[in-house]
Amino acid sequence: MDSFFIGTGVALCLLMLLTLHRAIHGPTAIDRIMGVNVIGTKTTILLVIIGTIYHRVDMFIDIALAYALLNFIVTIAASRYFQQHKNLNPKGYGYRFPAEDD
Amino acid sequence: MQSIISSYNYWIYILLMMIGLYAMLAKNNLVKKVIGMSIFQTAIIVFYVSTGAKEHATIPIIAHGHGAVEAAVDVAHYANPLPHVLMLTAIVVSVGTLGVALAICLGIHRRYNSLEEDEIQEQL
Amino acid sequence: MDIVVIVLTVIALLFFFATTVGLLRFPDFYSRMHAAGKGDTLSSLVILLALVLYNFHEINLANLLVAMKILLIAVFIFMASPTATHAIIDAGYESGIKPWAKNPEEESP
Amino acid sequence: MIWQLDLSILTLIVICAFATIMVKDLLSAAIIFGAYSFLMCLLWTEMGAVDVAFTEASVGAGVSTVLFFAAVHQTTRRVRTRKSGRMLAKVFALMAALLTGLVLIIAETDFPGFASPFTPASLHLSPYYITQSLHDTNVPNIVTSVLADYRGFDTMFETAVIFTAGLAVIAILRRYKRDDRCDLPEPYVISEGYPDTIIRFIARQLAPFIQLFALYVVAHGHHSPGGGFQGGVILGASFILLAISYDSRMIIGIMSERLNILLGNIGVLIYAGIGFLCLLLGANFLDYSVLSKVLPATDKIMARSHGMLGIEIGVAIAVMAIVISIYLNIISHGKYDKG
Amino acid sequence: MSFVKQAPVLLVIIPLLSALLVNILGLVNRRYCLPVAILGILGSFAASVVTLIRVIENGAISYRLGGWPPPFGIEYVIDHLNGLVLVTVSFVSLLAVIFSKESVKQEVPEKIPQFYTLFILLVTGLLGMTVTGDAFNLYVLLEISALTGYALIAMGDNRALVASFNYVILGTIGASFYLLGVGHLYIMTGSLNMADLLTILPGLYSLNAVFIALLLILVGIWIKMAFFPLHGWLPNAYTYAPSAAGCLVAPLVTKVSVYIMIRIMLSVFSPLYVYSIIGLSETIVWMSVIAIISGSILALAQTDFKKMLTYLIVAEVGYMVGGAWLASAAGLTGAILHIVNDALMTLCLFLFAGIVIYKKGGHQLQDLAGLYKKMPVTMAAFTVGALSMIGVPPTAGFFSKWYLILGAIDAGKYHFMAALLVSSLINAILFFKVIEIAYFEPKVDHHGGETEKVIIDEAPLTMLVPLIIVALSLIVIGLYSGDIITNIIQHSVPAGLL
Repeated sequence: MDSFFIGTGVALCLLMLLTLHRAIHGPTAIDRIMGVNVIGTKTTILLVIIGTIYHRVDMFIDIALAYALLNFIVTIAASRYFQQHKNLNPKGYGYRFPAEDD
Repeated sequence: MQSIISSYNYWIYILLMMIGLYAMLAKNNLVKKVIGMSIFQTAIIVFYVSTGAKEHATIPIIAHGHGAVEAAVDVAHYANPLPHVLMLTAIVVSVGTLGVALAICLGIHRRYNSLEEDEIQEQL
Repeated sequence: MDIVVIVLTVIALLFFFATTVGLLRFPDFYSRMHAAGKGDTLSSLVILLALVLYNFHEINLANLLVAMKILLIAVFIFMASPTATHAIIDAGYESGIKPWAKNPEEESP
Repeated sequence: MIWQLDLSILTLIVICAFATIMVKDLLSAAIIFGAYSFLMCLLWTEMGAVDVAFTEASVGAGVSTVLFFAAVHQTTRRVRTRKSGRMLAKVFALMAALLTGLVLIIAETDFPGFASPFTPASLHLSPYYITQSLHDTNVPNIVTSVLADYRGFDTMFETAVIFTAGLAVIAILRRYKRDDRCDLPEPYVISEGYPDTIIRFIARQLAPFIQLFALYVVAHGHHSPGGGFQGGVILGASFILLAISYDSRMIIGIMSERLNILLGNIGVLIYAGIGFLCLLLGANFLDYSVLSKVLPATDKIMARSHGMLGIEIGVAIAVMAIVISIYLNIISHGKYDKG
Repeated sequence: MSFVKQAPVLLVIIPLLSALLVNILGLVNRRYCLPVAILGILGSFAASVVTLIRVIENGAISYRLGGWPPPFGIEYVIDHLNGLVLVTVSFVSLLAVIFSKESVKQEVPEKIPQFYTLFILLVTGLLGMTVTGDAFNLYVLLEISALTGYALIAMGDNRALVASFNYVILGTIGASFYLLGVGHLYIMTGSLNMADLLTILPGLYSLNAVFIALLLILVGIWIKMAFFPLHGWLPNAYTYAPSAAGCLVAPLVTKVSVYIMIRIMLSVFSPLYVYSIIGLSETIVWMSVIAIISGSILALAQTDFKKMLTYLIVAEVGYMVGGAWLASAAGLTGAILHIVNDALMTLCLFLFAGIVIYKKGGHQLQDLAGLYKKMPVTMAAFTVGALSMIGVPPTAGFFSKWYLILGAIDAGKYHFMAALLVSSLINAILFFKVIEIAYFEPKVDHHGGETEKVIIDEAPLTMLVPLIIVALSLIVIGLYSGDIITNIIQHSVPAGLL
């Protein structure tokens, strides 16, 4: 059963790698926030899975709980930035595009 | 294969350290430098925590420790707690440094209206 | 019991995979967010349920506590994840991302 | 440690680090840095360093990423790209980085095997801590007992570092009313759809839970991962959540600047005071066992446990106040009003 | 609780508590800040003097924090070497805090409580670094002194922020290298206690990792002490800092770093390892020769008085590093004595610069013109400091240079001796230029005709008294340097050296 959970963990890591593509390549910063939010949820799950592998879930659960709560703060903070600034410029700030002058 | 896996952590910490050092020295943007600084510091934390890892060992919290004192605790069964303690301190220090560095960035931006090092140098 | 756990985990992984594919392949921000918000919440709940079942193999107080805490995580994810999705969508809308349309002139990157 | 997960997480971390440095937009860099810190937390959990992971979880998600957002919010996202220029600096930096890497790789060849239970690091000091900690202090979490007791003096200065950082941010950024030199015009218009009921409602509902959880983390640090620092950061983060979803003014209404500074002081003072109390009772500094003279119905071992709880509370108070103070200073650009 | 027995920890705890008290009282009324700060540092000065006397009488003291035995808990070790440094640090900071009264009111009027809290925390950090016997505890205190240093420097004028940012980046690299070096020692030995490391390490001297650990620690500390190729952060940071902060940071931070280097060389690695086995001695002495010469030449090129002083600090660091690596007893003696002397000399010159800034508002060389007539006492004290910097016999600076030169001859490193002499010569040119401007050059007055009436316009007493005390102590230490060497420094030089 342990090896099954290790497999699950590795599978989640692979999915995180794919999600990371979205988080890194954007194209807009909001897509990146979305990607990081998804990674955060997967992190919470992985924490519980690692706890299960160690057979000490009671010790890992607090961290996962803290994550579930704090991941929310990061997302809210990031999205708040756009609500106040509204200067999202998808073409100018992408990873693959040269930055334009303001 | 075994040797690659066994040194993997150390290689990665060296790589992270190089990335951080490069960013701190080469980047023109001050906030980028601060990010490089954070990566640099986490690299050291990776190194320390790797020294504390132990095969087939569980987390350094003694199981069923409520109440009665266990007679014997198997040393090989628990990971080395000392690096964890040291790194707790190091994380706190790095947060403190991060806050101060960002505050200085804000102060600089307030005075010079720029975060680019060469633009600031021109204004000096 | 193990079989139930395995089945639930596999289902959750499938959902996660679907989420990721949606995240990568959908053409615009809103549809990607749709995939991420829905799929992620659901698959998290399923996999947490699997973990609750796995950890609840024998009934005693400690296990009950663990199970309760995992369910608490589920509750928090259920509260926080849609709100976060809403916040991101709202931020995107506010900052003027145009929804994708088949008309190529309006296509967002 | 689980090597399969170790490999995959480390790979992800390196990708994240590269991306953070390469991406040409500060906000995106901050976001990816958030993902980087998530992955760091996972890495440490997987290596069995739960307390470190908890700290990273609370710091990475609750403080440092938010601070980056706040700083970028107050300055600019722009990273100017120029093809020419700084070649010298880049070559120099590359050389320095490669040299450091080379030197460290040479050192690495001498290291004892990774994750082996027979390294000097695992054989010299740690067996004592592992076997004696429960016996000496009655605290099952070895990390807590080493942190707060065996090496409690480090931790006192760790709290002092955070306190220093908070004061430093105030000293650098804080602007009092008449010192408004070269105030920049507000470049951004605050959106009309700003008060968002859904986010506010959820934030209001979640904040008490977060605070309750933080108190649990502080109090339960002896038996599970967690402790004063993590609890303090989470407490601070709950206030930051309210400040983000409402307005900083609301938080300043609850936690005024003076109260913040006072709480930060009191937190460190509790720690140093407990140490000093030990001194007054005739033992060495921070030797909690002597507290059994003043605490009712405790022997020396339980006195150590209670002493640790006392200092954890001090740490939590100080850290909470300082985290809020740093955030408010950065988000309001030192004016301490809006944001 | 007996004060004498607990003095080793009290000398760190009293400033820490008084820093908190200053901050709390600062919320009530700013006038309470300074007296509490002075009291705190005075208490710590008393504790360090008591400790030094106890060390001289009974030998090294070990203090167990938390009551745990050394390799498991943190230990404070005070021997002759750090006893001397402790007294110097607390003495210098006592004078600097008294000096700060007027200058803080002028330069950072709104942030007096924060300034004093950070000021005392910096003193705490420096004292803690000096007194500790644990390699990781040293890192934590290094960071405290670094963070307070960043903030104090950033409180200066406009350019201070940029200088401070560079300091943050380089300082963090330095501290992190130190931490990494300690990590290498930890992975090889499993211990963090310095005395414990000293006993374990000899079996591992042949390994590369140990050598690289030493190298990392040295590079880290060199960045912190601004050893020549790594000095980039120092001149701007110290020039643009508020003068009260400069008076504390400039004399102490680099000197304490030099002390740490000597401590690591002698008490973690053995003299046998650092001087014979690794064979770095020659290289580092050459590096310090370059540091001395280039520091002096760069100082010669400055038109800004304070910046000139900062480059002199870079040159002086070269003296001490070179002296410590000469591998001779006289050289090490000279380096240790120079820690004390240089702290006092730098304090003297920076106090003078602070007074000039207070009175004239600038720190260009031109601002000094005509000062001899206006401030005779100040200039007399400055002259003593300058003479000591040059190395004229009755002052303290002569004796440490004398020992450094003796050490260079003992070790056969004549290039180091030549560098010392050239640097003294350049110092002489430099300071006579300054004295010439201040004494002979008539004050150019655009209104004309009013230059004859010179009114004596001394600085306020709180600024003048510390300056006079430093100048006197430079002479006193010069006269008694033989006693200091036989009673204190002799015991800290390992016996095996020439």
